[in-house]
Amino acid sequence: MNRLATKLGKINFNNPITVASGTFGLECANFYNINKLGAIVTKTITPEEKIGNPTPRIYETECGLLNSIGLQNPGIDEFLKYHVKEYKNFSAPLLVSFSASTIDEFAEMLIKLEKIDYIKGYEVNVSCPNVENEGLAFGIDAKIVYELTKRLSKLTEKELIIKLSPNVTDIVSIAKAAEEGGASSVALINTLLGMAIDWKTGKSMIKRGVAGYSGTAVKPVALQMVYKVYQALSIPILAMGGIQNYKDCLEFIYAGASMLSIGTAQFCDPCLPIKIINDLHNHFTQNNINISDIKGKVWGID
Amino acid sequence: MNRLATKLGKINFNNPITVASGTFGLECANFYNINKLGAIVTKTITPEEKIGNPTPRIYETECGLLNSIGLQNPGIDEFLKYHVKEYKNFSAPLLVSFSASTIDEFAEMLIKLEKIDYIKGYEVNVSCPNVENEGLAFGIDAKIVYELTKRLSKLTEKELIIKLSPNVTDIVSIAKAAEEGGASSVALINTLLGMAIDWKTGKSMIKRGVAGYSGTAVKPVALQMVYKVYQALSIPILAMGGIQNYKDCLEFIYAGASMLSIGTAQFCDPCLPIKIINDLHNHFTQNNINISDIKGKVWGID
Amino acid sequence: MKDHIGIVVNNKKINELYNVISVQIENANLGTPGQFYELKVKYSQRMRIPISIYNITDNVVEFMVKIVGDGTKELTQLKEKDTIMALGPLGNPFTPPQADQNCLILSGGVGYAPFYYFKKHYPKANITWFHGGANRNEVFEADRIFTNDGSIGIKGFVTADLHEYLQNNKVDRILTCGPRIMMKNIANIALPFVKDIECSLEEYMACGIGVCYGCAVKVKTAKGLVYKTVCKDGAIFQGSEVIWDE
Amino acid sequence: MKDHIGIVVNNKKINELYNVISVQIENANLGTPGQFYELKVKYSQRMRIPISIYNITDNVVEFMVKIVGDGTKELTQLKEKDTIMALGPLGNPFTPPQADQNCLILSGGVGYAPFYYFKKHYPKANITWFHGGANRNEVFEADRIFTNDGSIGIKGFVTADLHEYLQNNKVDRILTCGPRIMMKNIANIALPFVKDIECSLEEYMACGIGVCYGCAVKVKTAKGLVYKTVCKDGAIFQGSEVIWDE
Ligand SMILES: Cc1cc2nc3c(=O)[nH]c(=O)nc-3n(C[C@H](O)[C@H](O)[C@H](O)COP(=O)(O)OP(=O)(O)OC[C@H]3O[C@@H](n4cnc5c(N)ncnc54)[C@H](O)[C@@H]3O)c2cc1C
Ligand SMILES: Cc1cc2nc3c(=O)[nH]c(=O)nc-3n(C[C@H](O)[C@H](O)[C@H](O)COP(=O)(O)OP(=O)(O)OC[C@H]3O[C@@H](n4cnc5c(N)ncnc54)[C@H](O)[C@@H]3O)c2cc1C
Ligand SMILES: Cc1cc2nc3c(=O)[nH]c(=O)nc-3n(C[C@H](O)[C@H](O)[C@H](O)COP(=O)(O)O)c2cc1C
Ligand SMILES: Cc1cc2nc3c(=O)[nH]c(=O)nc-3n(C[C@H](O)[C@H](O)[C@H](O)COP(=O)(O)O)c2cc1C
Ligand code: FES
Ligand code: FES
Repeated sequence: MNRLATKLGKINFNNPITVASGTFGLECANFYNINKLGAIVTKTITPEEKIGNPTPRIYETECGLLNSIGLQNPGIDEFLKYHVKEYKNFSAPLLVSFSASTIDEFAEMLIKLEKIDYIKGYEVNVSCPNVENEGLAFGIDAKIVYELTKRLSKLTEKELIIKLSPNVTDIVSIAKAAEEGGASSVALINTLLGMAIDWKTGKSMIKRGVAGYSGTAVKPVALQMVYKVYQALSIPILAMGGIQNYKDCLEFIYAGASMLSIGTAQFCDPCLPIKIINDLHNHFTQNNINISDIKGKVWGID
Repeated sequence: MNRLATKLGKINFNNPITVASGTFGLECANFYNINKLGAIVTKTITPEEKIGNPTPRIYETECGLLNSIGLQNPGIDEFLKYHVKEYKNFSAPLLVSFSASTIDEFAEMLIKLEKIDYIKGYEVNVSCPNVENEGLAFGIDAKIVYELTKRLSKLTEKELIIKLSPNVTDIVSIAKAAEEGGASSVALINTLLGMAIDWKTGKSMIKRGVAGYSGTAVKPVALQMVYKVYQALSIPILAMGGIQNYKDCLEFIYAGASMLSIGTAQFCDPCLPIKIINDLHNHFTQNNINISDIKGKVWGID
Repeated sequence: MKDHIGIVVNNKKINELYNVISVQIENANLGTPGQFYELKVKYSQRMRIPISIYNITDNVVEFMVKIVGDGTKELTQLKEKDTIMALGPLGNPFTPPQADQNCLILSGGVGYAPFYYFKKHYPKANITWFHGGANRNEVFEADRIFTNDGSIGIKGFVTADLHEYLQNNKVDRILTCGPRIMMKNIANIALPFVKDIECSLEEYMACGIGVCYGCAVKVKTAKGLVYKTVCKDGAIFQGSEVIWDE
Repeated sequence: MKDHIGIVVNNKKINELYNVISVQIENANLGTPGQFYELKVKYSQRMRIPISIYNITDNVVEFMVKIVGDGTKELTQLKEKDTIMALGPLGNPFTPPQADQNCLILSGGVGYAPFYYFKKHYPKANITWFHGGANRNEVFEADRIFTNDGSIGIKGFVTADLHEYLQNNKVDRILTCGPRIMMKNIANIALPFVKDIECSLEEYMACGIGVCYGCAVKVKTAKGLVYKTVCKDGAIFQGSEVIWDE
C-alpha cells in the first residue's frame, strides 16, 4: 500500500507533493530525481511572450519573499514548439500553468495545449498580482471565474485546476464559482500583495512598488483559506503558501488539502520537495495512517 | 522645533507614535510615562458588554500572532461610568475605539461619547475579524462605510478615524468611501485572517478556528495598503501592522503614514513605544529632517 | 513589576527534561510564591514565556523549566552571564497559610515549581505534598510520589487515592498546579470535602500584564460567567469558580 | 552543481569590513574564475547569499566577504568546523584569456574577489589590474589603486584616468566587477576603445539556478530587449549588451 497516494479531481498521484508554479524548473533535475514528485507544475505561460517586469524583482523581508517577476515567459507558441518536449520523458504527471487577459484567450490556449497528450492537467492562473489586467482581474470576480471555468471545462477532459488569489474579500465565493463552472479542483493561495521600502532612503525595494508576498509569513493566511474553502466545496484542494517542512504539510492536510505545492522554501533548499516526501512517508508509516485518515479532520473548533 | 510633531485630520500630536487598539492598557503606566505617547487608543468598546471568545485565544506562529479575543469589553455604559475617568488625568490625547452592529448603534455610541470632553477623537472599528456580524461586515462594504461615516461625521467635530480591514479585495475603494463620508483620517490595518493547526493532533490552536493575524509577518501587506491608500486619498493615515522598531516606522512614513500605532510588538517589550519615540527623535535630528520631509516620498517605483 | 534585565548566574540540568535556571534580578526578593515572570531571551524573536518563581535567595530567582518546545529549549541553553529580560513579578500569590491550617499540595509535572518556594517561604505551615508525573523524570521530592508508568513511587495519577485521603484526613486547603485535566479532577473529587482549592492555571499569554485578554479563563461570578485573565486576575483561581469544561 | 555541505576551515578578518572564509567543499576544484556559490548558514532562516569564488586550493574554496547586512554578517561569524550549505559552483566563468591578449581588470570594492582567482588560475595571462574603493578598508593588492577619500593610492574613482589609459595603451579585453554605476561608466568610457568588456553583474537572487527569473538583467539581443538571469545566463555579461539605465 502506498500511504502517500492521493488524488485531485481526475488524476491519481503517487504522493501529495508538487512544486508551486514559477518556483521550479527543469534545472532542479540537477538536484534530485524529478519523477519522485507527485506532479510537475510549470511556470505560467501566456498567449504572447512576456519579457517580465523591470528590476529589482526580488526582495526578502523578515519572514517572507516579495517577487515581481511579471510572468516572464516565452509565450505559448514558443513553449509548445521548444519547451514542452523537455517535460515529455518524465513520468511525474505534468500540469501546465497558464494565464491570459480574456476568456477567449484562455480558451484558445487550452485548445492548443490539449494537443499534447502528456500534459495531464492545467493550473489556470487567475491570480497573478504582478501583471496588469492579466490574471488577477479574473481572480477577484466570482462571475468571471464562473464563466471562464464553464468555458474551459467544456474544452477538456483533463484535470482543470483553478488557482485562486488570496487578495479578495471572500475567497469561498470565488472557489464556489470555479466548482460550479466545472473545475475539477482548486489551487490556493497565490501570493498576497506586499511592499518593502528602504528605511534609510525611501526607495522601493521592488521596482514595480507593490509585489507578490510568499513564504513562511503567509502560511496562517493560506491555511485559513484552505480550511474555509474545504468546508464549502466538494472538489479537492491543491494547497500552498509558506510550506517549509512536512509539519506544515500536515497542517494543510488537516485543514482540507489533498495535495501540496512547495514554493518559496525551495530557494533555501532546492532538494526540499524530496525531503518533505520522505518525511511525510515516515510520519505516515510511524503513525499507521494515510492522507484520507486526516484530510479535513481539524478539530477543537467552537 | 519639535521634529516629531505631526497631525491627523484635526488634532496635532507631539509625536507620531500611538498604541494599537486592544494591545495597550493603563497597566502600561507601570512601565513608562504614558503622557510621552503621541496619543492613547483604547481597546474597542461595544454597545453591550462582551465576555469574549472561548479559549485558547492566542497563538504565536513562526512570525506573527493569532488572536481571537472577541472584543471582550464591559460595554459603553460601564466604560463611561467607571473606566473612562481613569484616562482623564493623562495629557496625551485620548482616542476611543468603538464598534457596533448597526449604523444606529454606532451613532448612539458616538452621542454618548461626545459628552466626555477629554476624549479627543474616535477610532471607529469596522474591521474586527473576531466577532460575527459586528464590525467586519461593515468594513468590507464601501457603501456601508460611506453611510456610516456620513452619519457619524455629522455628530462630531472631533477627530473621526475609520479603521479599515485588510481582508478585502480593494481597500482603496473603502478608504475613499470613508473620506467621502467625512472621516478626518483612516487607520489601517486591522488584523489579517489566519489559522494554525497542531500538526501532531490536528487540533486548531485557536478555539474559534480562524483568528486575527498580526505582527512582523503582516508588515509588507500593511505597507502596500498604506501606500495605495495614500496615493488615492487626501486625508491622513494612521498606519499599523507589524511595526517593531523605528525603521519600520520610517518605511510606513515613506509610504504615506502621518502617525503610527504599535501593536503586537509591545508583547515582546512593553516599553517599546517609548524606545521608538526616542529612536525616531534621534534619527530625525541626525538627519536634520521632520516627518513632512519624508511623508509619502517613497521613490524608485516604475 | 518592571521589565528587568536579568543576569543568568547558573543553569543546571536536572534531567533530560528539566533545568533550574538562576537569574539575578533587581528587587527580586519582593516576589511571592505563586507569582511568575515573563522571560524573554534577548534577541530572540519569540514572545515571552511565563515561568513561575521556583525559589528566591538574595535577589536571585530560580526557575524550574521543563522543555516542551522551542522557547523553553532556548531558556535551557542560556549560559552564565547571559542576560535575559524578566518582566515581573506578575500575577497574584497563593494565599499565605494560617497557623492552624492543614494545607494539601497536589502538583503535577512542572506544576511542582511554585510550591517549592511556597514551602520555603512559609516554613511553619502544616503542609502535606503529593506530587505526580508521567515518569521518574517528572518527579521531585515530596511526601507522596506518583508516576503514571510506576517507575517510581505509587503507580497512577496524583489523584489516585485522593478521595480516600480526604475521607481520612482533615484538610483545610488544597493548593494545586499541573495539567488542567488534573486540576479539574481534583476539584471534582475534593470540593465535597474542601471549599478552598487554589488552582494555579496556565494559558497562552501575550502581554502578561492584563491588557490583551489573551490568557482568558472562564469563571463563575456573581454577575454570571465571565472571562478573567490568568496573568493579572490569576494565575490563582478557586477550583469552585473555574468552568473546567471550556 | 550540487547543494554541498561545506565545512569551514578558517575565517579570517582582513579589516573591519572584510573577512576571508575558507570552506572545504566536495569537488570544489571544478569551479572556475567568475563562478559563485549560494551560501546558506545552516539553521538560519535567510535565503541564500551569492558569493564569488575568491580562491580555490585542494577543494577548499575561499570567499571574500564584505559585511553589508545581516546575511554577510552571519557569514563572518562562522567558526572553524561549522557547516554551511554551499550550492554551486553557479553561473558562467570569465572567458579564459588568450596568450597574446592584454587584459585590463577594473574592480571596485568587493568586486575584487573573482579576479584574485582569475589571476591565479591564468598565471601566464597579460593582466593589468586597477582597483578602487571608498577608503583604505576597501583596497587590496593591485597594479594601480584608487580611493574615493584619497586615504591610499590615487584619489578618485577607478575610472579616473581610464580614458587616458585606453588612449595610450593597447587593451584587448576589459574584465570588471563592482558597483553597477562603476561598470556603466566603464562601458561608456571604454567601448569606443575595447569591444570585449566582460562585466560581472549583481542582482538580488532567490533560487540561484535560473528557475525563478528573480535576478533579471535587461540586455540587447538579436530578438530585441530581453531579461536574462544573472545566476544562470550570467553573472558575466558584455558591457555592450547590458541596458545600464534600467
Ligand atoms: C503562569 C504560568 C506559569 C508557568 N510556570 C512554568 C514553570 O515554572 N516552568 C515551566 O517549565 N513552565 C511553566 N509554564 C509553562 C510555560 O510557560 C510553557 O511551557 C512555555 O510557554 C512553552 O513554550 P515553548 O516555546 O517551549 O513551547 P511551544 O512550542 O510554544 O509549545 C509546546 C507545547 O506546549 C503547549 N503550550 C505552550 N505554552 C502553553 C501555555 N501557555 N499553556 C498551555 N499549553 C502551552 C503547546 O500547546 C505545545 O503542545 C507556566 C505557564 C504559565 C501560564
Ligand atoms: C554573482 C554574485 C557574486 C557576489 N560575490 C560576492 C563576494 O564575493 N563577496 C561579497 O561580499 N559579496 C558578494 N556578492 C554580494 C552579496 O551577495 C550581497 O552583499 C549579500 O547578498 C548581501 O546580503 P546581506 O544580508 O548581508 O545584506 P542585506 O541586508 O540583504 O542588504 C544590505 C545592502 O546590500 C544591498 N544588497 C544586498 N544584496 C544585494 C544584491 N544581491 N544585489 C544588489 N544589492 C544588494 C541591499 O540593497 C542593502 O543596501 C555577490 C553577489 C552576486 C549576485
Ligand atoms: C518567484 C516566484 C514566482 C512565481 N511565479 C508564479 C507564476 O508564474 N504563476 C503562478 O501561478 N504563481 C506564481 N508564484 C506563486 C507561487 O506559485 C505560490 O502560489 C506562492 O508563492 C505561495 O506559495 P509559497 O509561499 O510556498 O511560495 C510565484 C511565486 C514566486 C515566489
Ligand atoms: C491581542 C490583540 C487584540 C486586538 N484588539 C483589537 C481591538 O479591540 N480593536 C481593534 O480595532 N483592533 C484590535 N487589534 C488589532 C490591532 O489594533 C492592530 O490593528 C493589528 O494588530 C495590527 O498591528 P500589529 O501588527 O502592530 O499588532 C488587536 C490585536 C491584537 C494582537
Ligand atoms: S496575557 Fe495579556 S491579558 Fe494575560
Ligand atoms: S535567482 Fe532565480 S533565476 Fe536567478
